[in-house]
This record gives sequence, structure tokens and C-alpha cells, in this order.
Amino acid sequence: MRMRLPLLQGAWDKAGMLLVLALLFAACAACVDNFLTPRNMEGLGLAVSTVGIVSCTMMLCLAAGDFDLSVGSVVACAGVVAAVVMNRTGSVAAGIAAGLALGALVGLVNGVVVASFGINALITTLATMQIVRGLAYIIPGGVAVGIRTEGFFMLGNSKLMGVPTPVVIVALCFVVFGVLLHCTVFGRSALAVGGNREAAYLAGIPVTRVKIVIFTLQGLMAAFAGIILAARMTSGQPMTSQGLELEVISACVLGGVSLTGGVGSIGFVIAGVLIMGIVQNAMNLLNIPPFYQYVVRGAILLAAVLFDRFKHRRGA
Amino acid sequence: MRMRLPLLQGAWDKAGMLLVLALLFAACAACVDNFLTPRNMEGLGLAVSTVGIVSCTMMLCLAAGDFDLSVGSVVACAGVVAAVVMNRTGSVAAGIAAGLALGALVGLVNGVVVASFGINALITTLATMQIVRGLAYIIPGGVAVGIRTEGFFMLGNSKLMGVPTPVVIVALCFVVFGVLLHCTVFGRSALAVGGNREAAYLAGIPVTRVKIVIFTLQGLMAAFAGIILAARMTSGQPMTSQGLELEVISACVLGGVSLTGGVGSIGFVIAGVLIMGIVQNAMNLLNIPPFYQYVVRGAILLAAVLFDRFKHRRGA
Amino acid sequence: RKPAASPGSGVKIGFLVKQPEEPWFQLEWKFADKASRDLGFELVKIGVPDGEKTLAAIDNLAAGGAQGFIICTPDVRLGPAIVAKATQKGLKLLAVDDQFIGPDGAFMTNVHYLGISARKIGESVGGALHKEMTARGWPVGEVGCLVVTFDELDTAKQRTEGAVSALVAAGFPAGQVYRAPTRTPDIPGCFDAANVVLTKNPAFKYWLVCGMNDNAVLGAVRATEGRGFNAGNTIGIGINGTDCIVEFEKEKPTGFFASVLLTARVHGYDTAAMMHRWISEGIEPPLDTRTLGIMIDRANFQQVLAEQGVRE
Amino acid sequence: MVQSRYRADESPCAASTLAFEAVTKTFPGVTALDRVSFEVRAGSVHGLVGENGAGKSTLLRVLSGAHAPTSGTMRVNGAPVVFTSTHQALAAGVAVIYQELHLVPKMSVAENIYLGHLPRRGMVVDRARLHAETRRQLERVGEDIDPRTPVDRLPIAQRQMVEIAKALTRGARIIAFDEPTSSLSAREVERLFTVIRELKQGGCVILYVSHRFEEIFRVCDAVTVLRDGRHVAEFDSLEGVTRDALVQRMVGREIADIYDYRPRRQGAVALEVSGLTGPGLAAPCSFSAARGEILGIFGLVGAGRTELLRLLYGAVRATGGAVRVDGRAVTVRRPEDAINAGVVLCPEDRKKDGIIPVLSVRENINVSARRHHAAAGMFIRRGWERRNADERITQLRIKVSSARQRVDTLSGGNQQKTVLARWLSEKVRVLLLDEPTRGIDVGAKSEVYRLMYELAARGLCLVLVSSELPEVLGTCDRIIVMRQGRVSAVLPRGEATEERVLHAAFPLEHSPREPERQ
Ligand SMILES: Nc1ncnc2c1ncn2[C@@H]1O[C@H](COP(=O)(O)OP(=O)(O)OP(=O)(O)O)[C@@H](O)[C@H]1O
Ligand SMILES: Nc1ncnc2c1ncn2[C@@H]1O[C@H](COP(=O)(O)OP(=O)(O)OP(=O)(O)O)[C@@H](O)[C@H]1O
Ligand SMILES: [Mg+2]
Ligand SMILES: [Mg+2]
Repeated sequence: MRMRLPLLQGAWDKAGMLLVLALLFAACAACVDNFLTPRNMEGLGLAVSTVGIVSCTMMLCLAAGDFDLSVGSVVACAGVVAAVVMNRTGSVAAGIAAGLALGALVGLVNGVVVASFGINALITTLATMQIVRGLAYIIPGGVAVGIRTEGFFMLGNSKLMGVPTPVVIVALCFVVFGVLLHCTVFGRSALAVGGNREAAYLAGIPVTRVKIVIFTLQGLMAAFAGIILAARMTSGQPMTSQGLELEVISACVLGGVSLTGGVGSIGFVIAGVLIMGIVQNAMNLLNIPPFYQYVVRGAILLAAVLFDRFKHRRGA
Repeated sequence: MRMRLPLLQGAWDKAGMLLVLALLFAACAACVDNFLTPRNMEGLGLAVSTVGIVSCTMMLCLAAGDFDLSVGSVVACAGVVAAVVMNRTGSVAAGIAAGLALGALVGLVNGVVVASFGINALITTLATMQIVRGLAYIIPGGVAVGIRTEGFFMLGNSKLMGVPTPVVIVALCFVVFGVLLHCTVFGRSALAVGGNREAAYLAGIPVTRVKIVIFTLQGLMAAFAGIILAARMTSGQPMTSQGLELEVISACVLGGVSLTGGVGSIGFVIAGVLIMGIVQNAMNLLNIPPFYQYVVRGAILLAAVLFDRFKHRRGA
Repeated sequence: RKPAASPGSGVKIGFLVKQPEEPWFQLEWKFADKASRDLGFELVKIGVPDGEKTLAAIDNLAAGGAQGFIICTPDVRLGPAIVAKATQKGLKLLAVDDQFIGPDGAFMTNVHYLGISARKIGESVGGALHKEMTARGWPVGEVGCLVVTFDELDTAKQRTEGAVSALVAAGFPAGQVYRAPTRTPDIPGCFDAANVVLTKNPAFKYWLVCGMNDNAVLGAVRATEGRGFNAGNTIGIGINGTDCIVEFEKEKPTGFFASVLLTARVHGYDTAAMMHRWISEGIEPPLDTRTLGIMIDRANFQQVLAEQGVRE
Repeated sequence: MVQSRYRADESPCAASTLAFEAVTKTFPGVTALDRVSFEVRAGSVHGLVGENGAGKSTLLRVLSGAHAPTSGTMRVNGAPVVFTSTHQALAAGVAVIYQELHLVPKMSVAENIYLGHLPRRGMVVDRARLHAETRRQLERVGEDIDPRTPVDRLPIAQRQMVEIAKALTRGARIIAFDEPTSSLSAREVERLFTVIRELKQGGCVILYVSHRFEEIFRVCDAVTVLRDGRHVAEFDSLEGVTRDALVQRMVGREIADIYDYRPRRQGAVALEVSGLTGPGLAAPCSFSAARGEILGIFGLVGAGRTELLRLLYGAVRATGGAVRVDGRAVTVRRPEDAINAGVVLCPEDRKKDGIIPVLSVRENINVSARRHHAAAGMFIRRGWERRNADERITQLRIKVSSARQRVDTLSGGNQQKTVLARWLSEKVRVLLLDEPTRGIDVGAKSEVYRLMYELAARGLCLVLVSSELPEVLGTCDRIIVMRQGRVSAVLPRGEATEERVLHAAFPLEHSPREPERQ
């Protein structure tokens, strides 16, 4: 084992969860009926679209050493706000703008409180999570808002070159945020801030600004995901996406993004999101009873990280 | 302001959330009808009992730089297991023992996976959270298990010197775990591990063992809380206590326990638990409509941490 | 004569429910399972706690080769999206329990539906509470009514509002109705919420208790017990008739008086059978089928449960 | 009975010996130790020298059980030992004071000193005894700190002393010091040497790692030289050995005068500080420095030098005063402003303020530079970055297996060089260096000085804070001496003698009785 080429070794180590993903995918393709059919792939893509979009910015957030629990509420509230505004004004653009504005605002507040006032991100975003969820109920009076503007549904239900629009969007997001993290000064600054805040500050990185921008982006993208979801559901749902925050953070961490900051890669995130999505999808296809799904999901999660760790150990 | 005695300054700074708690309590006592009545105090005590018990060990867990998301599931599952065993054997002791054993086992697994295999605590405990929740449903076949052994209900519904037993128990837990953290070698080791894992290891502290013990204790106490809850409800409920983990962690962090480890104090935890409990209690007494409760809860959480921070700033 | 369908017949039906953890839905599934065994088709059960998971589940069904599905939607306003998705994937659709609402706020009566109106169940609870109270001869002035609410869920709101309106219509003073909004729809949550109402209103000697389901009422009854109330001065009536069974089996009566047993057999078995017939024989089910709840209490629950097939 | 356990450290150590036999340690891609063998006599102080990355710290970590050796054995008193954890090593009487501080920041001094073996009564910590014992331990190393102070409130030098006290409480018979003096000033060094002498007389085995030759010659009885993980020379006695001979074996080449000062041409005033006030300064501080000048700031530990630099750099917000760079007034609120004005800082505490541990060496070198070399102001230019990092790595001879290596796997001295390298690709006018040669080997040191001269010759203004008097005297054109938060003297090179500098540095009530290190 010592003899293995260091280069190969490095690739094998770095592959991390991508390898697990490949194995899982192969296993499902081989053993689960209907898994590889185009309609199932489509369904899988749609199923991970919300988590996928939100994960992109969560990756930045985690890379910078913070996290954001308010995303689930923002997804719901942005959908509701977009629906309400759309119904009131009849304009799709106005609705979308209102939803996005709400998300950006929530993100900005999170960012300012965390970065400028130095309050713990857990508490801050837990507080905004509650507030925003409350607003999602209050704005439409506790009920879901059906959307009457049919043009809007395009965003969620049309196809581009045979691929559902939300799937195209999430793929685009992966590309854009991958480039942002890996190829831009901003992305590298985020990693540096997460790696050692003090050192990054002394190296002249505008730590506070970086964090505020990240949180704002996070709010914006969560709102964007919420609007797409509303388009898919043809209504703004105040109680949707509860627990999304945990799902998103887990997907990122499963892929290998560090919770303590400084380590992140879009490949990790894609792997994490897809592993979680495939497990769920395969379980549904296999008709595993819901209570056993909990156990299987947990067990696979554990198995995946243990496998990855074992691989590393052997390599070390 | 510079002139203030450093001693006083220190106390004022250290008081942290205890001060916020005192202010909040005073405000509620003054402004909220019925707040100070013995029966409301009793209700408040009962309402925070589960969170209170679990917070004690979560404090240790956070102090050592980890956290545990599986507690909510353990609470539910331990109650269910205790109920099932009690119904089957007719013995209260056997039921309690089974519940506690389950909790300790889950904790041990968490501890070994996190500490010995070096897997991220978020992913590990998220996985066991799912598995254990699944078991809580599977064991009784998805339904709540009514308990027929009346003697057991004493644990939840009797009073000791006029105080409900669960409240006495949570108070005892605060004392025991306060002493454990502040006065024993084990508690100090936990803080050292969280504060600087490498330093602790190099100083010969058995880091792995400390972590495993903490997780096991955590499972044990969560199970204990679950059994008391089952006694109060006279049944084992598989779907109870969802989201408890977040509530417990927030209470600790709100009080001032650090999420990154090394900082913790039982005073902090008591403050955090009570602040959260009082806010909820006062909102209900004030008849605040449910959707607005979300907003108020979030806003008060934010206000509390901002107040604490502002106080520190001024002091600095 | 039914066609001789076998597991190999290729009929595959989905049964999606909003809260798979609830015993009620467990029962529905259990009956649907029975239908699948009796009639020989494959049943796919998926829990769909929110809109996104619903859409994903429908995708999954289609991918798995199902021809139709029965759904209790997490939100009635998801109706149009579910209909659109089902049409797009070519799946037959039957709504159960909760009726879809269109973008205009009206019920989507063109979608096949089987259920019982949430509001009507609530009303029956309210009526029964008033009847029992009168029968016991309680002085109205000393009776409070505790309603555990969970407005986040639309059907829960309908039920509790229905109960209150029936009570008030029967002559119960509206000022003596107290709502206890719960944070979480489980027993401990309802316990804490009810406790606050009891604290604030120590004067009442008797309590009527209702809520969105059995668990809500159970939590509230536990809270009244903590204040020294008992079966003699509390009347709690739940909805579901499943979570309350252990309560009826207790040796001593408790404040939990009765529950409206929903007919899970019809909701589970019949819907599945209707869907199967629709797929395999092309016989469309009626657009709107209504079922009735049955009030069960300590006296009759064993018999009714046996009749309904809930208990063997 | 329990009592005696905590007194053990005071009784004379039983005589012990230590031997390494073909100890090898490999990391992925690096062989840090390659069959190292040598022996340490009982009751002697054994020096360990070598360039940065030679493997000194790795050897000590193997000794302490923190790293398992890939192969080879160690013998204590002739018997082979295998330590799979630090716990075992400590139990066997081996204590190591590591190069990087290993303290728990929020814990008290007392708890840190007794970390892992708190005095207890049953399960409960005996605080009274803990604090009493701690006071005595601190006294032994000549510190007067309240045992209850959290260590993160202490300046770095005191933390180092706490770290030393911590090792001494173990009652170990084999004690290894890894660059213990790199953040100490002369007085603390003297106290440390006294302690080491006592330990030696008690029969302990001492391993001593340092880049400061005067220390090696003062305390060591024998010396082992490592190069690239290999044992290259052994001196059983330092009698008659010259410093140059040692350097020759270490670096493999001659280094004549490491300071090699030559008068420089100075230009216009580049940095002008007037009336600067802020936390850490007792009085408003004013001084100026010219282009091409190297201005030294000397002082004892806690004199406020670091604080002065941090105020200038905007790491801490100044409360008053004005700063001019090249004649233009600049407002510095945060480091960004300073960098934009061409003022950069190389911080003192590399672990806390310098490196970004999870990132690679390349990313660490480019972390601030990239801001000025990004395409479209946004996109990283990988090619440029790669070239820049490689250039700096060769220029400063940073020992890496690849530029993609994580910076926290570098040896201490190489981490220091990485931090220094960061600023060499910036447009800099004023370079603030806070203890830049801490932990750097003699070869690299001379290169750093050469680099400083080169930068000065290019018209940069350099401000050098150092606790090593010879370094300040040897390289600076002018020396500012600080004492207790204020400037106590400004001495041009010609007038700066050791006596005058020290006289200005010591608090007024003390006189420099103790000999300064040479
Ligand atoms: N964990 C690790 N992973 C990979 N390489 C490592 C690791 N630890 C040390 N090294 C490498 O081992 C070599 C020896 O490092 P070591 O820290 O022992 O040097 P040193 O002699 O103490 O140097 P310095 O004088 O700079 O402190 C270096 O090349 C270093 O990069
Ligand atoms: N973290 C801290 N908390 C409290 N006081 C501090 C802290 N750091 C430094 N000080 C104090 O501030 C004053 C100035 O310290 P500073 O570190 O600037 O000294 P210095 O001259 O740079 O010495 P050196 O760098 O050699 O430690 C000293 O009195 C010191 O005790
Ligand atoms: Mg070293
Ligand atoms: Mg300094």
C-alpha cells in the first residue's frame, strides 16, 4: 500500500464523497428498478433542486465559518410574498422582485448582526428563522396563497431542451457558485476568513464585508429557491421547507465542507446533495415503509462517512 | 465609565445572560397578569423540565466542542421503549432500565463514532437521530403506547414538598451537572478538550475517553428526560420532542456556552433555559396570537443577545 | 365480477399522506394494504410532509410505473400543482381526507374526493360537548371551554373553529371559550399550552376540552389532571379515535370522555379499491364521497373498533 | 500519599539516560526523520540544532508519543520504550515543551499548568491546593501571575513561561525544550537557564532545541546536528567548538557575518507618526522613518512594541494622533486602509495572526497579494499565483514538499517565512516587522536580513521590532527604545551601544544587573 503513487493517492483521497456518490449511483442503477429511467432522473433532479440551490450559498457560509438556520423560513416566506404580490399586482416580475428583496433583506440583517455586532450565528439565524416563519404565516393570514398568474408557473414547470427548468437552474447555480468559490478573490477571501478570521483580517481582507455579502447572498438564493418552489407548487406555502436548514447543512458537511470553516468545494457540495437525494429516491422506488426509511437513511449516512474515513485511514 | 471598579466590572460582564434573565423575570412579574402565581410557576417549571434535563449534558457536550442532534429522538424512543417493556413485564424498574439502557447505548455509539473514528458530530448524530426516531416508530408499530402501570405515573405527576417531581429532578440535575462541570477533574477535562483538543491530548488527558463518556451521559440523560415525559403523558409517544435538539442547543448558546467549545457554565445554561421558557410562558399568558408568537420569540432572542453584547461593548 | 388481478397484473397505486407518523394515517395505510392484498395490486406508501416532498413523491411514483395515486395533501392549496403534476405524468388522482382548494379559494370540485369535512367533524365535537355538559347538569357559568389550537395547519384550524362555532351556536357563552395555541402538535406541546389557560382561569369548576385531534385533547386533559380535575369535572372529546384507545382502556375513567372515530376503513380500503377499479376497469369513482365519523367512548369503543376493523 | 505526587518535581531527579536508535518518521511525501540515532547522557543538557524543517520538532514529538515513529526505537535507561500516547510518555517521565504553545485559552493559568493532572480530593478538584501549588511553580520560573488569570489575557512571553512551568510540574526525568526562548526576553531566558541548571544537577536528561547559538554554547554539554531529517554530526563536548563550525555542519556552507551591515542611502521621510495614542500605549507616541531606513524598536517584553505596530497597522483602532506616509496623511481604521497606503505588517504570533492553517502554502502566500493581481478585479489568475508562490518559496528557501502542502504541516520556521513571503509581492512603502526572525534558522536569518537590506535599498522603509538586541544593533540604522508603553530613547546607530539601549529599556527602578544575552 505504501507503494501506491502519491499522485494517485492524492486523487483518491481528494475524491472523498464523490467516490461514495459514484458507488451509490452504480449500486442504485444496478439494483433499483426504474432508477435509471429518464423520468426518474428528472424526478431526482427536481427533488434536489431546492436543497441544491440553497446549498450553494450555504457552502460559502460554512466556508467562512458561519452557518444560517433561517433558510427554510426564507424559502417559505419568499414564496408567500411572491404569491401575494403577484396576486395583488398581477405582475410576475413584481412578485419575484418582492420575494427576492425579502430574502436579501433577511440575509442582510443576519449578516450585519453576525458580522458587525459579533453575535453568534446560531442564535442570530435561529431568531430570524422564527421571525421570518412567523411573517410567512402572518402575511397571508395563516393559509397558503394560490397563485393566479399562470405565466409564473413556467419557472417551475417548463422544460429547457428536455430538462425541467428548476434542474437547469440548480445546475447553473452549481457552476456559478463553483466559479465564485474557486476562481474569484471573493471566494478565496471567504475561505481565508473561515480558516483564520484574525489572520485574514490582518491580511487586509474586509472580513465584515465578506460575511455580510455572504449572508445576503444566502438570503437571496434561499428566496430564489422559494420562488421556484412556489412556481412548482403554484402556490405560496407558509409551512413548507421546515427543517430544510438541517438538510442543507448536512448535505454540505456530508460532502466534506468543514463546519468550522476554511474548507469547501463545490464538488463536495454536489456530492453531498446528490447522495442525500439518491438515497431518498431509491428508498421511495424500493417502496421501503416510511418508518424504516428513517433507519435506512440514518444508516446510509453513517456508512458513507465511515467508508470515507476508512478509506482515508488506509491511505494515511 | 473607565473608572468603574474592575471587580464590579468583572461581575457585570460575567453575569451575562443571568442579568437578562433577571430583567426579563422582573418585567414579566410586573407586567404579565398571573405570571407570579404559584400555579404558573409550576407550569413554567414543568414546561422547561425536559429541555432543562437535556441541557445539562448538552452543556458538557458543547464544552467539549461537540454537539448532539439525536437527543430529541432519544427522548421519544426511550419513552416508547420504557412503555413497551413496562407493559410487557409489568415492572416499572424494568421499563426504566430498558429506556435508560437504550439511551446509553445510543450515546455510546455516538461517542465511539465521533471520538474514536473521528467523524463529524453533526453527521453522526444526525444519522443516529434518524435511526432512533425510526426505531421509536417501528418498536410500537407507529402508535403511541399507553402505559397501564399506574405506579409509574408518580414519577411525572407527584409532588415533593409541594413542587412537582419533574421540577425537583431538573433542579437536582442542574446541581449535579454544575458540580460535575465546575468542580470535578472530569468537568475540567471536558472544557480543556473543547478549548484546545491538541493541548489537552498532549497534556495526557484521555480525549477519546472523555468524549465517549460525555456522549454516553448525554444519551442517558436524554433517555431519563424521555422516561419522565412518558410518565407525565402516561404514554410513550414516538413523535414527541421533534426539534428538541435545536431548542436545547439554542438555550445553551443563548446563555453563553460556546458552540466551538471550551466555554461553559451551569449558570449560563440555567439562564438560557429559563429565558426561553419564560418568553414562551409570558406570550401564552398575554394571549399573543400564534403566528405573532414566532415573531416575538425571534425578536426577544435577538434582543437578548444584542443587549448582552451591547453591555459588554460598553464595558470594554 | 372482478377481473382476476394478481400481483403480476401490473397495477401500481400510490398512497401519499401528509403525516405518516399519525396513527390515523397508519390506519388508512393499513386498510389500503389490505385492499392491495385482496385485490392484487401493488401499493406504494409515501409520506409527504410538505409541498416539495409531495411533488417529488409524485415524480417518484411515475418513475416507478404507478398508474394512479390517492393523496391526503399537506396543504389544500397545493391542489392545482398536484393536479397539474398528475396530468403531466398521466396519473389518476383521488384526494382523500382534505379537499383541494383552487387558486380562487373555492373547492376544486372537479377532482375526485373522498372525505369528511374538517369543519363538520369539529361541529360534531362541539355539539357533543354541549350535549354531555347539559346531560350532567353543569351550571354554565362555572364551565370553561379549553380549545387546543394549531393554526399552522389549515385542517386543524377548521376543526377547532367548527367545534367552537357549534358550541356557541348551542348556547355556550363565547366569552368562556379559551384558545390554547400549541407550539408543537404533540402531547407535551399541548400540555404546556393548556397549562397556561388553566393558570389564567382558576375560577372554573368544570372544563370542556377539545382540539384538532386526540393527542391535543390528551395533552390538555393531562394538564387538567395536574390541576386536580378528574373525570367528574372534565369532558374531553378528541378526533381520530385511535390515540385515545389506551385512555379508554385505563382502569379508572379520565377526563378524556369520547372521540370521533373517523372511518379509516372507508378512507383507506375503499379509496384504494376505487382507484384500482378506475385503473383496471376504467370505472370512474364518484366525484365526491362523504363519510361520517362515529362517536366512541368507554362504553362502546371495543364494539365499534371491532366493527370497523380497526381492532381484530 | 497523594501529596507526594505533586512534590515529586522538587526532589532531585533520579539519573536517567535517553537513546534514539534509527528513529524514522515519514509523512505523506516527506521523510521528516531518517534513521536518527544518538544518545543523551544522564545529567546533561543535549542541544539539537538544524535548519528549519530539519526534523527537530518531529523528533521531540516522537519522543513525547504525539507521533508514532514509522520505525526505530527509543531507550530510556537502556530499556526500549514505545509510547502510543502522550499520556504514556508523561507517565514514563517524559515531558516536552513544544515549539507552538499548547494552552487552553479560556482556562486559568493554574488549570493550564496542571492540565491533565489537577490536584484532586476524590473526584473534585482541590482548588486551594491548585492555586497554592501554581504560585510556587510560577515563582520557580520567576513569574508573578495570578493563578486565576485566563491565559488568553497574557502576553505571549508569559504564556511561554506558563508552558514551561507546566512541563516542570510533571516531575519528569526527561525534559525536552523546543525553542523555548523564541518569544522570551533576556530576563526570562536567564530564569529559564537557572531552572535548566537545577534540573541538570538533579540528574535529569534535557534536550534543548534552539536557533540561538549563544544559548547552545551557554547551556549545552553536547550537541547533535540534524539536516534534512538525518543525523549529520555529533559534538560530545562543546569545548573548542566554534560557532562557525556548528553553522557549517548545520547549513552545509559558511556564513560569515550574518548581519553584514553596510551604511545605506536614505531618502525622504516615508513614515511620520505624531501623537499616536491607543490601548497599550502609556503616552502619545511620535517618530518618523525615512525611505531606505531600517528603524529598530527594542524593548522588554510588554513594553508596548507590538501594540504600537498594531495601532499603526489598524489592527487596533487608534484613539488619536496622525500618520503620514510619504508625506500624505492617511486615516487607518482597519488593516485594509494601511495596506492601501502601502503599510504592511508581519505579525508576531504566526499561529494566531499569521497563517491560515487549513489553506495551502500557495494560498497563504497569495492571500492578500491576489487582491491586486486579479483579472477584472475579480478572478484569480492561477498562473500568476503559482509563479509568485514558487518564486517566494525559492527566494526564502521555504521547505515544502509542494506549494499545495497545507501550511500547518510546515515546520515552525517555514511557517514564519510563509507569512513574510506574503508581503513581498505587494506594493509596499513601509514594512512593519514584528519579531520576523523568531524561530528562523541561522541560514534563513541571514537571508531575511539580506532581503531587508535589498528592500531598503529599493527605497522601502522598514520598522523592525525585535527582542534580540544583537539583531537590532546589527541591522538597524536607528533604534527606538520603548519602556512601559512609551518611547524612552531614540538612538542613531553610532550612539546605540548595548548599555545605552538596555538602560533605556529597563524600568527606572531596576538596573540591568543580569547579564544580557550576547
Ligand atoms: N503533519 C505533517 N504532515 C506533513 N509533513 C510534516 C508534518 N509535520 C512535519 N512535517 C514535515 O516534516 C519536516 C520536519 O519538520 P519539523 O517541524 O520537525 O522541523 P524543525 O526542525 O522543527 O524546523 P523548525 O526549526 O522550523 O521548527 C518538515 O519538512 C515538515 O514540513
Ligand atoms: N491579550 C492581552 N490582554 C491583556 N493585556 C495584554 C494583552 N496583550 C498584551 N497586553 C499588555 O499590553 C502591554 C503591551 O504588550 P505588547 O505585547 O505590545 O508588548 P511588546 O513590547 O510587543 O512585547 P512582546 O511582543 O515582546 O510581548 C503589556 O503590558 C502587556 O502585558
Ligand atoms: Mg520546529
Ligand atoms: Mg511584541
